[in-house]
This record gives sequence, C-alpha cells and structure tokens, in this order.
Amino acid sequence: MTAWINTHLLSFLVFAPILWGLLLMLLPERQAPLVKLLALLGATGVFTVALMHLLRATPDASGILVREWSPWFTAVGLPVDYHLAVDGLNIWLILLTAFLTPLTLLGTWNSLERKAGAAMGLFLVLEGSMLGALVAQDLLLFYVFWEAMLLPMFFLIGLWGGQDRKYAATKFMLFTLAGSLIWLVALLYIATKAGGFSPELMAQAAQGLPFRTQFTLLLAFTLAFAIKVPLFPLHTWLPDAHTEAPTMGSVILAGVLLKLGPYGLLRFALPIFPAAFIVLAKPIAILSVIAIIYGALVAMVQWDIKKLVAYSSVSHMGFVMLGICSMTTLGTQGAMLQMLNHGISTGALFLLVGMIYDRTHTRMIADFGGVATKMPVFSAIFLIITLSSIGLPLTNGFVGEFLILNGAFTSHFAWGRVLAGISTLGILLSAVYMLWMFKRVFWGPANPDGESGTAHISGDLNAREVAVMLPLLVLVFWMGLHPQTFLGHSQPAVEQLLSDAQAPGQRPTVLAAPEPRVSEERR
Amino acid sequence: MPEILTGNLAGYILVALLLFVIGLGTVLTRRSLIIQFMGVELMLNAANVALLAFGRFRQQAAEATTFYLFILAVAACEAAVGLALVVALFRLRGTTDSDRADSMRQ
Amino acid sequence: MNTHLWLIPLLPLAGFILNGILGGALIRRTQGPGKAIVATLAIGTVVASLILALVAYTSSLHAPEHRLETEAISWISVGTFNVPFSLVLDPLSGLMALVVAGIGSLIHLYSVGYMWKEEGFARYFAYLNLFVFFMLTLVLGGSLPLLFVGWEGVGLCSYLLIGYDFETESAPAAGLKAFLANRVGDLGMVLGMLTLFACFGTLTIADILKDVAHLSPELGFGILTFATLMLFVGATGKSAQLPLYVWLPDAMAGPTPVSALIHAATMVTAGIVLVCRLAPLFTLTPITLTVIAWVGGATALFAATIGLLQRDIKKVLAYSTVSQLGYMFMGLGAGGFAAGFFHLFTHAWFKALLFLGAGSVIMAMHHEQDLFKMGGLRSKLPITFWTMAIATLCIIGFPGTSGFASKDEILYLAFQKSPWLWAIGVAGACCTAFYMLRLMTLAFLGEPRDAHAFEHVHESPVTMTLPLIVLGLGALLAVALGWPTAFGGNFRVEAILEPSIRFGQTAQALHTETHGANPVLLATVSTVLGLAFALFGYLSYRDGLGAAEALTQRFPALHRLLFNKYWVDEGIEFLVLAPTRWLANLLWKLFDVILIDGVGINAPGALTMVTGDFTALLQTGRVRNYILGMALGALALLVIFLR
Amino acid sequence: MSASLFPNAQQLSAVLPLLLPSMAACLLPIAALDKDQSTQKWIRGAMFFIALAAAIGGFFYVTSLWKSGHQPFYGPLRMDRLGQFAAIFVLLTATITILQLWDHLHQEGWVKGETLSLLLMSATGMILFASTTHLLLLFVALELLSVPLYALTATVRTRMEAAEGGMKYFLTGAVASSCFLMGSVLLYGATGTLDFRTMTALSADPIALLGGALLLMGFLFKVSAVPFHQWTPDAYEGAPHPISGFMSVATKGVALIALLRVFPGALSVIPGLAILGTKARLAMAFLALLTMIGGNLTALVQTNVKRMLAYSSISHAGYLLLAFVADTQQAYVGLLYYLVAYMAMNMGAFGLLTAFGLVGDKTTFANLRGLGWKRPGLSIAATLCLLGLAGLPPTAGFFGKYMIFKELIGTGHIGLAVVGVLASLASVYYYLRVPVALFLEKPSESQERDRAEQPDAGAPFAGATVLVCGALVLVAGLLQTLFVDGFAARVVRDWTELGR
Repeated sequence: MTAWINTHLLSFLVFAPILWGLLLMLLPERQAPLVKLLALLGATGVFTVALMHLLRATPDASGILVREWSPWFTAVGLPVDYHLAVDGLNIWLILLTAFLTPLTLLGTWNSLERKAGAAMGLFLVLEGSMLGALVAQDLLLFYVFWEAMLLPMFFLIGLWGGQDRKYAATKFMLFTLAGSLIWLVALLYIATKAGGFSPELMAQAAQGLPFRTQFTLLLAFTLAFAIKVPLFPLHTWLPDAHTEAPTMGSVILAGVLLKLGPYGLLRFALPIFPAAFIVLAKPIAILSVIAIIYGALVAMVQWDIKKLVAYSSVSHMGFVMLGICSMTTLGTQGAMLQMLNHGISTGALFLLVGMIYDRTHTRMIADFGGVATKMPVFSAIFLIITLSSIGLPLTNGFVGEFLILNGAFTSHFAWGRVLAGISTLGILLSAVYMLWMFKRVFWGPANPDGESGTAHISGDLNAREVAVMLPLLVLVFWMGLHPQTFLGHSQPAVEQLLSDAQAPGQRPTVLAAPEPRVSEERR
Repeated sequence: MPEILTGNLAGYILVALLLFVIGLGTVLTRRSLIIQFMGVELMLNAANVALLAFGRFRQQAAEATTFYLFILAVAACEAAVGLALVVALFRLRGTTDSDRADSMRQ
Repeated sequence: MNTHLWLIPLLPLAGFILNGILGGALIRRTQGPGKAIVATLAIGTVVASLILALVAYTSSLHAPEHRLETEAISWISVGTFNVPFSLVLDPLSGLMALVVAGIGSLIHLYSVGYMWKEEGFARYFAYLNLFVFFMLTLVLGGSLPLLFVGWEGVGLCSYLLIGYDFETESAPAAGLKAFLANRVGDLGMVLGMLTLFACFGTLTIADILKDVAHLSPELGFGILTFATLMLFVGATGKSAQLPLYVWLPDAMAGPTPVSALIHAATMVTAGIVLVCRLAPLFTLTPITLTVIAWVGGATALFAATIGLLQRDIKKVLAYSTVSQLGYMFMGLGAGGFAAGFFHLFTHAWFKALLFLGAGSVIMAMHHEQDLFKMGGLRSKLPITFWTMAIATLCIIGFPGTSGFASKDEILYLAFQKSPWLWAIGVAGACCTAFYMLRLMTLAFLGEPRDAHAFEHVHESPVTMTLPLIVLGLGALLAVALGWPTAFGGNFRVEAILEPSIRFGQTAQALHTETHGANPVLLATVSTVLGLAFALFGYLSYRDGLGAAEALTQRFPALHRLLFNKYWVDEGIEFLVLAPTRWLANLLWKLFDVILIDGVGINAPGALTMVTGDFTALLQTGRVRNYILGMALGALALLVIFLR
Repeated sequence: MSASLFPNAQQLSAVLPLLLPSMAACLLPIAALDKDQSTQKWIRGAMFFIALAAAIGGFFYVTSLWKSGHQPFYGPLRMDRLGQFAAIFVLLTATITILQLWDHLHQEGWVKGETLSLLLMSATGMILFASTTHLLLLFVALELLSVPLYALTATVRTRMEAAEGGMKYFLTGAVASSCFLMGSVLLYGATGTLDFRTMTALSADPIALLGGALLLMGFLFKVSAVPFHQWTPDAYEGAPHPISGFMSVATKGVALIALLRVFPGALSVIPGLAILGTKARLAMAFLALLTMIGGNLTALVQTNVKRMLAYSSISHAGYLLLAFVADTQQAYVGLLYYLVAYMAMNMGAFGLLTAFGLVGDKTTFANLRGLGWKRPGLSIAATLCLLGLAGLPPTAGFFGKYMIFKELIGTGHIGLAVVGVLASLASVYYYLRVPVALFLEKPSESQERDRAEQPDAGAPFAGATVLVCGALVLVAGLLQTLFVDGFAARVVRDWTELGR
C-alpha cells in the first residue's frame, strides 16, 4: 500500500476521496452517523497522507516536488497526458484543500438535518475533483476536473441549500459554464495549433500566432478564470451561491473553489500568453481595484451575515488579482499568500456563521446583538478571525495585503501606484463593514424582540466546535508571524514564472536613492 | 442541357417529376388522410415511371423492371401499414381529417 | 544583553495570554483571590519590563550612538523585500519605553482599586497588558512594518478597552469610531510605507535614514514630501489632530484609567514618536514640517476652545489632551523635535495624573461625571485635590513647572517659524488656563451642588492615591530634564535625544540658530496672559454657575457653537457617512441587482426562453405543416445543390 | 453478382448478421399466434428469450467477425468494418430495447409478440441500410427499417397519441422515402448505375444534383435534422419509451453511417462523388446550424420529458452533422465514438422513465419529482447519462463533443463551434431539470398518495440497463484509448483502406 502511494501519490490524493465519497453516498440514509464518521476518517487520512508526503518531498531541477506522468489517450490525433504534478505554485493550495475538508466535515457535523451522509459523500467527491484540478498539468485534464467540480457543488447547493437554492445552484452552474465553454473553444484552437495539451507546447505555439489572436485567446482563458475568482462584473453568482449554500458548501467555495481562478491564471494563462498577458494585466488590475472597493462598499450595506462575507470575498479576491496583475515577485507572492489567507479567514468566518446559524436559524444581523454576553468564547474567536480578515498586523491578512500593495506600487505598470493607493481604501472599508457587523451582532444590549436571534442561543461553543476552530486560529497567527513557511515554497516557482514571462519589475524600482549603494548594501 | 434529356426521354422524366410534384401537392393541400396517402403513392409511382424510362433508355430494361417490382412490393407493404394506422386513428377519433389529429403541440 | 530587549515587550504579552485564557475562569472559580492573582500577574509583567527597560537604557548610554539593536529574526522576506523582527533601543525609544512601562505600571496599580468590583476584571487587565505589549513594540520596533504592528495593535487595544462595557449602546459605538478614525490615518501610514519602500527599497528605519543622508538634494524630494505627508496623516489619526481628532472625546466612554494611559499618556503620542523617529526624513521636507506646525497649532486652539464649555469632566480633559498634542506637533513642525518630545514627556505625567484624579473624583461621586453636579470636594478628597492642583499648575504653564518649560520652548520655536503661529499658541494656552481652573473650581471649590451624592463621598483607596502621588512627583520632577536655555537653564533633553534625532546624518545643524526674538519677553507675555485667563476662570466659577450663565446669555450664538463642538460629528455623519452608505446601496441595487443580474444574466435567460416558446409555436401538431416544412427544406437543398 | 445459386461461406458470413434477427422476427409471430399470449407468462418469456437470443447471437457473431478482422461482402452487401460497427451498434441497442420493453409493456399491460418481431425486422433493415452502397438496396433497407417503426410507434393502439404519432411518422416518412427513391432513380438516370461505388460517370449535371439533393433529404429526415424534424417529438411521445429510445439512437446512427458511406466526402475515392460531397457539406453546415439552435431552444420549454428528449436528439443530430462539416478522418472517428456514447446516454435517459414505471402520458417533469431518493443508484446513473447528453466532463458525451468540435475548429469553422458550445450551454439547463426534479423537488401530496397506493414498479431489466448505460457513459469517458483508438479509429482506418 505505502509503496503504491509513493508512486501514485497524486492519483491517490485525487481519486481516494472521489471513490470513498461515491461509496459513502450509496450507503443507506439510516446509517448517517456511521457515514459521517467514515467520511471524517477518509478526509483526515487524505490530509495526513498529503502532509506527510508533500512536505517531505524534495524539488527536482524544474522545481517539481511530486510528479505523475503517463499518456492518457491520443484520440483524434492530439496526445492528452495524464500529467499530475505538485510544485511551489500549488502545494499549499492542495494542503489547504486537504486541511479544510476534515475541519469542515467536523464543523458541520450536526448542521444537516436530512441525508447528512449523502452530503458528506458528495463533499468528498468535491474535494477530490478540486485536488484534481489543482494537480493537473495537462490542460484537457485540468478542464475535465475544472468542470467536474461544478456538479458536486451544484448538488450541495441545490439539495441542502436555503430558500431559493434552485435559482442559486442553476445560476452558479450556468454562469461558470458559460465562461468555461467559451474557454474550451479557445483551448481547442490553441491545442490544434500546438498539437497537444501541455502548456509548454501551447506556449511555443502561441509565440507563432499573431498578437491579436493571442490576445483573443487569452481573453477567453481569462473569462473562465475571472468568473471563478470572481472578478468585478462577473461576481454576482457568488453572493447567491454563498448565501444559499449550506455551511460546508460556503466554506469550501470560499476556501478553495475561488482560488482556482487565480491559480489557473498563474499556472496556464500567464505562461502560455506572456506577451498578451502583460497587456491584459492593466485592465484586469483596474477591474480588480474596482472589485476591492465595490465589494467592500456593497458588503457594508448587507443585512445577511453570509452575504456580507460573500461580498467581502469579492473584495479580498480583488487583492489577489491585483497582486497577480502587478507582475512583480512581491505582488504575485502576496497573491499566493492572500489566497491561503482568504481560504483560512473566510472559511473560518463561514464556519462560525454556520455555528451561530445552527443555534438560531437566522443570519440576519438585525436579529442579533449582545451575543458576546451569551457566547464569550465564540465572540472571542470570531473577533480574532475578523481581525485577520481585515488584515491586522501579526495576523495572516496583513502580510498578504501588504506584499500585494508593495508589489502593485513597485510594478512598472504606469498606474500601479495610483491603483495601489486606491486599493488601500479597501483596508479601511474592510474594517468598516466587518467591525460594524461585529458591533451590531456581538456588542450592545441583546436584541429586544425575543422571537429570534440572540434569545435562542442556548450555550457557548461546545468542545467539537472549539476543536474545529483551534487549528484555524493557530494558522492565522502562524501565517502572520512566520509567512516564510508558505512563501518559501512558492518563491522560486514565482520567480521562474515571471522571468519566463519576461515580466518587468523583478526587483522594486528605486526612485530616489542612488541605485548602486542601496543595492550593494542590501546584499 | 445533358444529352440524356434529348429525345423523348425528356417527356417521361418531365411527366414523372410532374406526377411527383402533384403527389406532394396532394399531401400538402388535402386534409383527408386517405387522399394524402394516395398522394404519397403518386410520388412513389412517379419515381417508378422515371426508373422505367431510364431503364429503357439505358438498355437496362430488365434490371429496371425487376427493381420496379421490388419497389412496388415495398410500396404495398408500406400501404398496408399505413392503412392500418389510418384505421386505428379512425377508430379512436372517428375521423380521417389529419388536421384534427393535433393533440400533441409544442 | 540585547536578547533581553525582546523580553521588554514580550513579558506583558505573556501576561495577556495567561490572563486572557485562564483569568476569567480563575476569577469565576475563586472570587477575591483570583482577582488578586490576575492583578499581580498583570502588574508584575509590566513592572518587570519596566526594570528591564531601565537596565537596557542605562547600558545603551555606553553603546555606540547610544543604540542597542537585537539581531534580526526573519519575518517577511520576498526577493529584495526584507522585513525582519528587530528591536532598537536608542534614547528616543528608551525614554518612551520608560514612560510607557512606568506610567503603565502605575495605572495598572490604580486600576486594581478602580476596577475591583467589575466582573470583567480579568478581561480588562488582559487588554491592558496587551496594550503595553503593542505600545512597547511600537516604540522599540526597528522597522516601519514592525512599528506599524504596534501602531495598529494599540489601536485595537483602545478599541477593545473603549468598548469595555460592551453591553451598553454608547461604548461599542465609541470604540468602533476610534478604530475607524485610526484606520483612516493608517491608510496614510501604509501609503507612506509603500512610497518609502519604492524610494529606498527597504523599510528598516536605520537603512532609510542612512540612505536619506546620502540623498543628493535634487532627487525625489517631491516624493519624499508625499511620503512624509502620508505618514503625518497617520500621525493625525493616532494622535487625534485635525481633522481626525473626533474619536478621542468619545473614547472617554472607556474606563478612566484607560483614558489616562492610552488616551492621554502613551498611545495618542505615537504620532509624535513616529515623527521624531524619522526626524532626518522630515527635516528634508520643509513643506511637511510647515503643514505639521500649522495643523498642530490649529488643533491646539480649536480643541481648547471646545474644552471651554464641556460639562463632562473627562470630556474637558479629552479636549485638553487634543490641544496639548497640537502643541507637541507645533513644536515638531517648528523643527524642535526635542521640544515636542519634551512636551510629550511632561504631558504624559501631568495629564495621566489629571485623568486619574478625575477618575477618583468620578468614583467618589458614584460615576457622576457632570461638573455642574460636583463642587466642594476639596475637603473630602484632599489627596486627589492637591495632586490635581499640581497637575493643573503644570498644564497652565505656571512658571517653574515642567509644563512651563516644555510649552514655552515650543512657543518660542513657533515664534521663530511665524509670529502668527505663536499667537495661536498663546491663545490656546489662555483657553487651557481658563478651562482648567474652571474644572478645578467647579469640582473642588465652592458649595456642593449635589448634596445627596456629596454625603457618600470619601477618598479613594491607597492603590489609587499612591499612583496619584507618584505621578504628581513625576510631574514636578520632569522639569529636571530640561529648562529653556533662554532662562539660563540647560535644555538637556535635546542633548539626550541627539543620537536618535540626528541618526545617520552628516553633521549639519537641524535648525539654524535663533535670531531676532527675545525669548524672555515672549515667555513673559504668554505667561502673564495665561495666568490672567486662569484667574478669570477661577472668578467666573468661584461662586456657582451664576457668572457663567450670565456669560452664556451675553453670547448665545458663540455658546451654542462651542457647546455643540462646532457640529463636527454631525457634519461628518451628514457629509461623509450618510453619502457613503447611500452610494453603497445605490451601487448594490443598480449594478448587482439591476445591471449585472437583471440585464446581464436574467434578461438573456428569459429571452432564450421566449425564443424557445416561439420555435415551439412552429410545432403545430398538424402533419400537413410538418410536410410543408420538409418541402421547404427540400427546396432549400435544391437551391444549395443547383446553385 | 456471383453466378452460383448458393452463397459460399464468405458470402454467408456477410449475410448472417442480417439473417439472424430477421429469422427470429419471422419465428416470433408463430409464438404470437397463441390467443392468450399476454396471460401465459412462459410464452411471453419465450418470445422475449427468442428475441434476445437473436439480438445477442447476432451481436456475438459480428463481434467474432470483428475480431477475425475479415471484411466479407456479398454482391452489393458489404459487411466491412463500418457495416460491422453498425451491426454491433444496432444489435446492442436492440438488446437494451428488448430488455426495457419487457418492463414497459408489462407496465402498459400490452405484451404482444409482434412488437418484438417488428423491432427485429427494423433492426435488420438498419443493418442492411448501413452496409450497402447500392441505391435500391438502400431504399429497400430504408423501408424495411421504417415501416416496422411506423407500426411500433402505434403499438399501444389504445393510446390516442400512439396512433396519432404513428400516423404522422408514417405520412412524413412516406414522403421522405419517396423523395429518397426519386433521388436514387435520378442518380441512376444520370449515371446508369445504382451502385454508388461505380458511379464514376457522375458529373455536375442538374439531374444528378437534383437526385443528390433528394437523396440527402431522405437521409436527413432519418437523422431528423431541422427542418425535417417535426415528426420526431410526436412520434417519440406516442411510441413506447424503449421504442422511442431505439428510434432516436439506432435510426439516427445508421442514417449517419449510411450518409458517411454514400457521401464519404474527403474519404471518397470516386471523383464524381466529391461534387455531391461538397454540395452536401455546404447544405449540412447550414442545416446543422439550424438544427442545433432550433432543437435546443425548443427543448428549453418542454414540460414532457419524452418531448424534451426528442428535441435533445434533434439537437444532437446537429452536433453529429458537424462532423460532416469538418469532414476529416478524425472527425468521423469522433462521430462514431459519439454514436456509441449517445447510444448509452439516450437509452439510459429513456430507460429512466421505464425504470420508474411512468407509463402513458405520466412522463412530465412533475411526475419525476422526488423519485430520485427512492432508487438513488438508478437515478445517479440516469443523471450521469443526462449530464453526458449535456456534454459535461468526465462523461463520454464531453469527449464525443470534444473530438468533433476540435476537428471543426481545426478546419477553421470557429463560428459554428462557438454556436455549438453556446447551444450546449443552453442544453445544460434543460438536462439539469431532470436531476433537479429527481432530487431537488418535493412531490405534491397527490403524487405522494398515488405512489403510496400503487405498487412500486419493479422494472428489474430496465433498471439494470440504466445502470449499465450510466457505467458505460462514465467508463467510455475515462477509457478513451480503448473506445477510440481500439474501436472507432479502427473502423474508419480499415474501412477507408478497403475503399482505396
């Protein structure tokens, strides 16, 4: 078994959850408790395997930690490879996925009244397909997993969601499909030109194409990824999906699913169309700054906590995109970190909202007030997560945003400074909406009208819920105090990426200080 | 104008095509299933006319005639089934008006 | 030795963690003893770091450039972007650390008595320890991001401590306001850091200052000005200058010791510390200095005028703090970094003392804060009275007191920058003298206006009076640190701070030597005016509120204006917050709901459906139409084929 | 034509795939002679056994032929790789249909031997249709496959829709086949031969073009491409569910294969045919566009699952025709692969209705509500089939579309490709309505009551077929090498080599 895992580690990571989940889904309803346990065990097992093997792996010349590569099929002339690999770009996202899954299962242990077993099985399938998308190096394989992710999510939202779950689920499905189908056409076009689906081949082929074609293809690529992020005008599926989805759905949606957008952009769009990307980066950067401000503003006036957090996601992911589009090592590294931050913080936020929802069955801010008196521990944890989400120093949020801002500020992109300046407003606004919500929910006198909200709260977090939150809290501070753990892996990968793309602004531009002595002092 | 249409072959072909169009017209214009059905037969036999004409012109009369018989037989089978269907429909609806048989829309 | 520097901030942190996690449970378990343990732990950690700071400071005097540095521990490092954890103890940070730890420990001690009955005892002390940790990080931080850690951290603590009574309506609101106002400033901080990084490729303060020294004049002073201005915006947020001062008066919702420590002595002075830290940078940008000076002056006068008519004893002190901070910035802006810092130093003592005194009064009056309901407390609260009297003398700049020394130096420098600035300063000083005497008179002299409350008044316990006395002594002795040279004294503090103010600079004078003005004359004018107003204040409130009422009748408009604090809060609500909320709602409804979802998504979907309905109409169910369709299709084929 | 009266072994092996089902078809009515066949369970069993035996036997025979690699022929009947593929395809479909029929007919309470007999007849006609290039044989095959289908559509005589649908199918079909005949006759007149492989004299004279157009129309009718499609929904709604499946899959399949045989386009070796080929491709591009758009749009608004599936099969005709537009060897490989996938997906989709015993007109989306939880495995399999139809990975449907679209883009028809993907985007919506109804929606009280009182329709065979189809959809999606390289690609390669 272990030998097999050593050779087929990635296949194991991808398909073990899928098969295990399908198996669990077929178990009868009355076995729910057992199924839950099995699901948790499976998820934990996957996480441990991933942790043990991935962190111990040593990168090879091209920075690949683990690789699995065999031809898949060559239908109609194009070779399609079964090529999975882990490198600095995706290792932490993989670990994040594997880490969040068991936590989410445990965190939503009793949240689902009916068919909990099926939900957890489906959840594992979702995990598997996301891991698949993260490790896939062949674009068709990536596309397959990319689409395969939609279905479990669709059913999670549609089956265990809130009031108008059908609308939300369908919207999620069609919205994302619209992007990826257009992308598919572009993908096939470049693939036919390249004679294969490996990014390297495509990059070579793209060199040959006229710039206009490259740009159009990149647009199609970006459309698919931007919808996933989601970037400003394409974000409206997110609030609905988040609000309607069950807690576990929201957590994994915010925690991992969104990350695949920026990840795809970094992994595929940038290396394949570097020249076009440099041009497209500017408009995207502007859009992402709009997303930062817009998301924050709109989050400010939400009255549903989940919707508020959803819009905050739009704002945070705007930072990620800004970092990527700065095309500097700083910004990209910041984006990598910010992805993890957002996964941890927002995931935790959704878990917490779920915990209070389980007690009160309402998410309306107006129904609460004075929760802190009834649930001191809960409110303390919530406060810490809130602070990390608004980027208080020493928590994870700060490092990512600060790096991104520095990256954008030092980027050669003419308006980089202006954009960075504007996006600092996001830091202020995030504090506004998060703390305002915190004040209205947790502080002040308990909500007078007794029939809902605070009045229903029976007790503080139980041991299980605290156990779920503890690892997240640890990570919040770990990433805030020693981000090198996470930046270290991606540093060479990102530098490689940007130098391949001939991206400008590898090192910050020194405006005033006499260039040589500053630099030699640094060394 | 290709050479095969010169001579009196052209007449046959034109007649055949005419019959064919008439048959189609019948199916299109009449509402009684029986009549429409006759229209179909007309179209089939228009083809037969053309076939035999070509056969004679190409000195393959025997072959063509055999094929003609084939077609006739097949047409007969078709006719049988068709009439049966009409009868079934008549039993259920009490009419052979094809336009009244429009319970399935969308 | 240097490694011990780490302990200075980390000890209070340890206290915070222990008290925060265990304290609550402990107290719930065992009432009295638990509180005792919690308190000792909290105080112990702070006192310990005070001692460590003392040791470190003394040893720093022998170090090169009077400067101790810890070896850097890696924090963030991406490519050329390196931000280590590193602490620096030089005269500036050393003195600040001493102030913070010293006054901090006193106030911890004071709080024991003040908070004893609260059931959030452990939480309170945990927050207080956390604050000390962050404040020490702020002053000792060796790089701007680390300084920023403390910067935001103290903001967080003030937010938590202001909102300490979170079950009330007002406290949380005040806390939120404080945090957000600070965040506005922090934007400036961040932008400043970004710019500096873009300029120098580093954020380590020492490196920046070194590079600044080597800047050739024609290069990039514009961008430096921008950077320093942005940093100053940060300072205005933290140090409650115009226009971001609004949070500080509301911050009085917090417990009084908190007001004393955070909102008078230490946190609010972070802005001054920042400017002094980067003094070489600011000296290169005269524009910024001018801005600082005038903003400071304006704030000093503005806040003082509001202070004239406040009825809430703590509000008076709050506005007085704002105005005093204004003086400090005025000094900094006039190029007198030492002077500004010196006023910070003295102010820390006497303002903390004033607040603690007010606290003891308030507690004696059973949480009655309205001056108009007090009176005649001198007999019942002797210690409080006399200590506060000392502080009052200091703050109104009575000759010979530390307040006189520091303020006079600032005014002197201000005059050199511009006589008008000096005039503003003097006017502010007059107002200060007036409202302080008003406060003292209303509180302690005259007849008690609330007989019932007066019955139960009694002096506070020793844990509270002891700090008062110590602070009083401190306020008096602070003068030893510097006496204006103009009066034949020796302005020592300048010499002490020299290494930090001049750090990394080639020997060029910071501000050119004086000319023209006669310091003694200036001092006399300002002092005489001040004392006159003090007298005016005393007289107008000596016997009850009558005289004041009369004045109010005389100038109703002015009175309303000042009493409503120039309607600044209302203005902000009306001009900033309300429009923002309106805009946000508009964006949401217009873009998300109508444009993107409606026009962008649902409309096409509906359109597709409708077209589907139309195509479905073609399916008439009549076989003749089917065949017609086929015939047309065949026709189309024929066209294609025969064309 | 061979002189000897009796076919030799090689010729026999070419005919046998036809003989097996047709003999069974002749045998079955004898069993059906018995009056109370519908009451005697063993007779019914026997009848279905015979039918199954014939279909499966034929299937195994052809597979053995495939393995042996022989490509026998008997006069104009050419049982080459393409023919064998068609035979396997048809017989497999027939087998699934028969299995589903057992359950469905019992649910309808209308078990008659002639149904099976007709089914096998039509299967025979299909195999013949796909394995000859002789126009007259083609016509006979066409009639042989459609006439039984007319009858089958109206099998359940008591249903109004059945008779009506049958009538419509018959009338339109008759017109179409007479056009087909006219076309072939004209081609005969233009070239003097009825065998396509010998039409060397074909040139672009009006007679030939006219003939070509009419011939093509005959095919397109069977493919049910817009605007020759309107019979489809009515016929499908009227017919028993398995028969609808059989019609949608087998008819379409063999029609396309025969089209491939007759208008080989790029693969053609006869210069004359290239003229027709180009014209045909132009026409097909045009009609494919109409078909994809019209089919998908109309499917969006259907309330009846069977009609929805009918329109979906129309839209699939559009996708499949795109292969002819691309007209490369790879595209045709994709076409054949997609046919296999399509068989699994559609039979599974129609099997779902049978498996849940939704007879008569109780086949609306509303009738499916909440059924999913009663038999989860079955419903998941059916959902897989529908997602396959929608073309979502990792199902076979995606890879089928992938191959065709890829060739389409490769040959520069990007506009068509974009329309195609947008159409399939719309299609996702109506395919998802089935799983949504199955799992997401709650049944109304009345439905609950009905289901409570009426016994749960066991439908073991139909259920099994659905499961198999679902598995096939998934497996064919993942094991590309087996299904494409080892199967579809072989067909095109060997068959074209034979042609050269």
